[in-house]
Amino acid sequence: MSPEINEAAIAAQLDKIPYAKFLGIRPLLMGNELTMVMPYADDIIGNPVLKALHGGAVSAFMEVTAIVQLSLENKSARFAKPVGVNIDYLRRGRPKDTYARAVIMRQGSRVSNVQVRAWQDSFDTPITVLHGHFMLTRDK
Amino acid sequence: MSPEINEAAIAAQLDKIPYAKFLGIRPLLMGNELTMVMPYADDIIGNPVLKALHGGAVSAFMEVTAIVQLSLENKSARFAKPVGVNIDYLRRGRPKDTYARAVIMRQGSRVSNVQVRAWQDSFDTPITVLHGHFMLTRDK
Amino acid sequence: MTDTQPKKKTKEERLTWLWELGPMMVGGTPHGIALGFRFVAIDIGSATIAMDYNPKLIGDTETRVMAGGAVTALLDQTSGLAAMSAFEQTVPVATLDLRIDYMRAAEPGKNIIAEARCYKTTRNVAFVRAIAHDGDPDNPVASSQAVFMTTGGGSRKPDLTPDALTADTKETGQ
Amino acid sequence: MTDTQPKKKTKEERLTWLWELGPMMVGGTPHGIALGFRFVAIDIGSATIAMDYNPKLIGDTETRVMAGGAVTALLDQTSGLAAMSAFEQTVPVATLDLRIDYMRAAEPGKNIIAEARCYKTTRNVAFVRAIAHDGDPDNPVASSQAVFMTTGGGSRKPDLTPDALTADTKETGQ
Repeated sequence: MSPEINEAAIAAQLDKIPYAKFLGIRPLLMGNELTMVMPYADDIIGNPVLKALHGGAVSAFMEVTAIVQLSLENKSARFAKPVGVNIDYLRRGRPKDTYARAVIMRQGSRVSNVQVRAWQDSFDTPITVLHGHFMLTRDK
Repeated sequence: MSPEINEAAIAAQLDKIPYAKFLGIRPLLMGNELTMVMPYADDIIGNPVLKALHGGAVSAFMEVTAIVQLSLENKSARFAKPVGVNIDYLRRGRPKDTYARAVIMRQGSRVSNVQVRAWQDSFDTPITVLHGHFMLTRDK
Repeated sequence: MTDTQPKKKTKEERLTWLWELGPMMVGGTPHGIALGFRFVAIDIGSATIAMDYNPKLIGDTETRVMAGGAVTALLDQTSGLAAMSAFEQTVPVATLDLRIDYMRAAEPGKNIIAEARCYKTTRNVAFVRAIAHDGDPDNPVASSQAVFMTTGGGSRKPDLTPDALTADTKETGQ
Repeated sequence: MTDTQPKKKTKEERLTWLWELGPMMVGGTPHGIALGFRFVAIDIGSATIAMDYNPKLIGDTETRVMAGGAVTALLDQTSGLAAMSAFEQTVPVATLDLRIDYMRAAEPGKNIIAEARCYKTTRNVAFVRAIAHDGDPDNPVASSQAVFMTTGGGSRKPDLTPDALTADTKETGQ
């Protein structure tokens, strides 16, 4: 049972997250598969000497990806809240666009577990992975 | 460059881990793909009322799986040591055999990042996932 | 929903009950028994459990150090007990996730002690930090952070049903 | 290997240097500037950084609470600075992994303060715990545990080269 996902729904969700706008996050939709892109910008750099992305910016990007995916899958207008989130930094983020895709590992009635992978060159060489539990907020 | 993996090498590694023997862990080799199995036993139960596996037993099983996979891929006789490890509990472990498979997400010269998935019914409905950084110990 | 609400206990009553609950939980967990867990102490929101050095739990015959996995199991169980003890009404809890940092190898031959403290609860969630050490709490071998969730939902049993209270049911979202 | 070893500094010299390093690190991180990070304090093995409430960093227009991701970025940077300050010789460090537990929503309008403490270092690794709060450290909004690794390896530069020292280079294993 795949949920209805369309670009209007995603845009509406991102509009409610000023921080996502601040990071320039945009959705890329391929059928029902949602990929988010965070375009390179000078102000997401963490280390100006190495021109490395700030780990916090990449993490935030992945959290937004998780939350939007959850709201689409649950057809919920309200965002899930992160409870416990773990982030593994695998490779340095270079000054170029970053992509992220979320997979829901387990959907409970109150809590979801989500994995997000962020990459630049190839899905198979992720720069960062996030896994976490999110608490669902029911629509009133 | 896939490393040489054979059952004798894996058995030799497991022999050096008394705790793996204690848990009854056995390797299943399909070509170069290694799956570990932890057979059900009464003494890995955590909750006798629900007949649920102890999360610690499943976690330990996954750590052994990660360490053995690393030692095979690195052709190192010495075991890597866990540094930071995160475990997400997705589904209750029921009183039956549990399987685990490890994927090395990033291999550095000093540190590796590994993901392990443990399941009972299907690889696609994991009961527990582990992600962690392991420090490589060089052979003398 | 239809359960009758148990009477609110005094702090003293809670502590008396916790000191009954702790040994029952630790002694009633088959895998904990197999690993040699020993209940040490409990308070509202905190718990201590010890694991004796055991050659069967070695992680590497070369170093004779106890396996990281055994320490993980100990931290999980101790954190779960601390989580349970933090709730006013005793309810079963399940680990959502657990993160462990391994700072150094435990010394071969020494027992390992885990001390867990629940530093925050919400209605359904408990946040617990713990350390494992082999004698000196200021020089831990591992340190952990975990999230627990109450389970039982609509079918939640009233207080004081020790059999249903094991802390390490890996059951989420129900 | 061929680097000359810098002279061992006294504690006072280290602190003087850390109080120069801290503001430089925070002020030299473009994304930190964009998020409004303000250096607050540093000591050997610990650091404090503040983030002003900023409507641009809201995570949900309905609640007007700052995004969890902004808090994550703050915890990451503060923890990295605490890790750096723990090493006798100043070297760049990279985050290996970071785990954050979110205990409650920060109050809209309030600044957020992150306090990090490195509780263990080995030769190449630093273990750091941190909390983020919005005024009362005893009632944190988030709590984190992270592992950092020194970078630079063979090409490690001698001490006192602030430009190369940014704490959040995501570079592992080299």
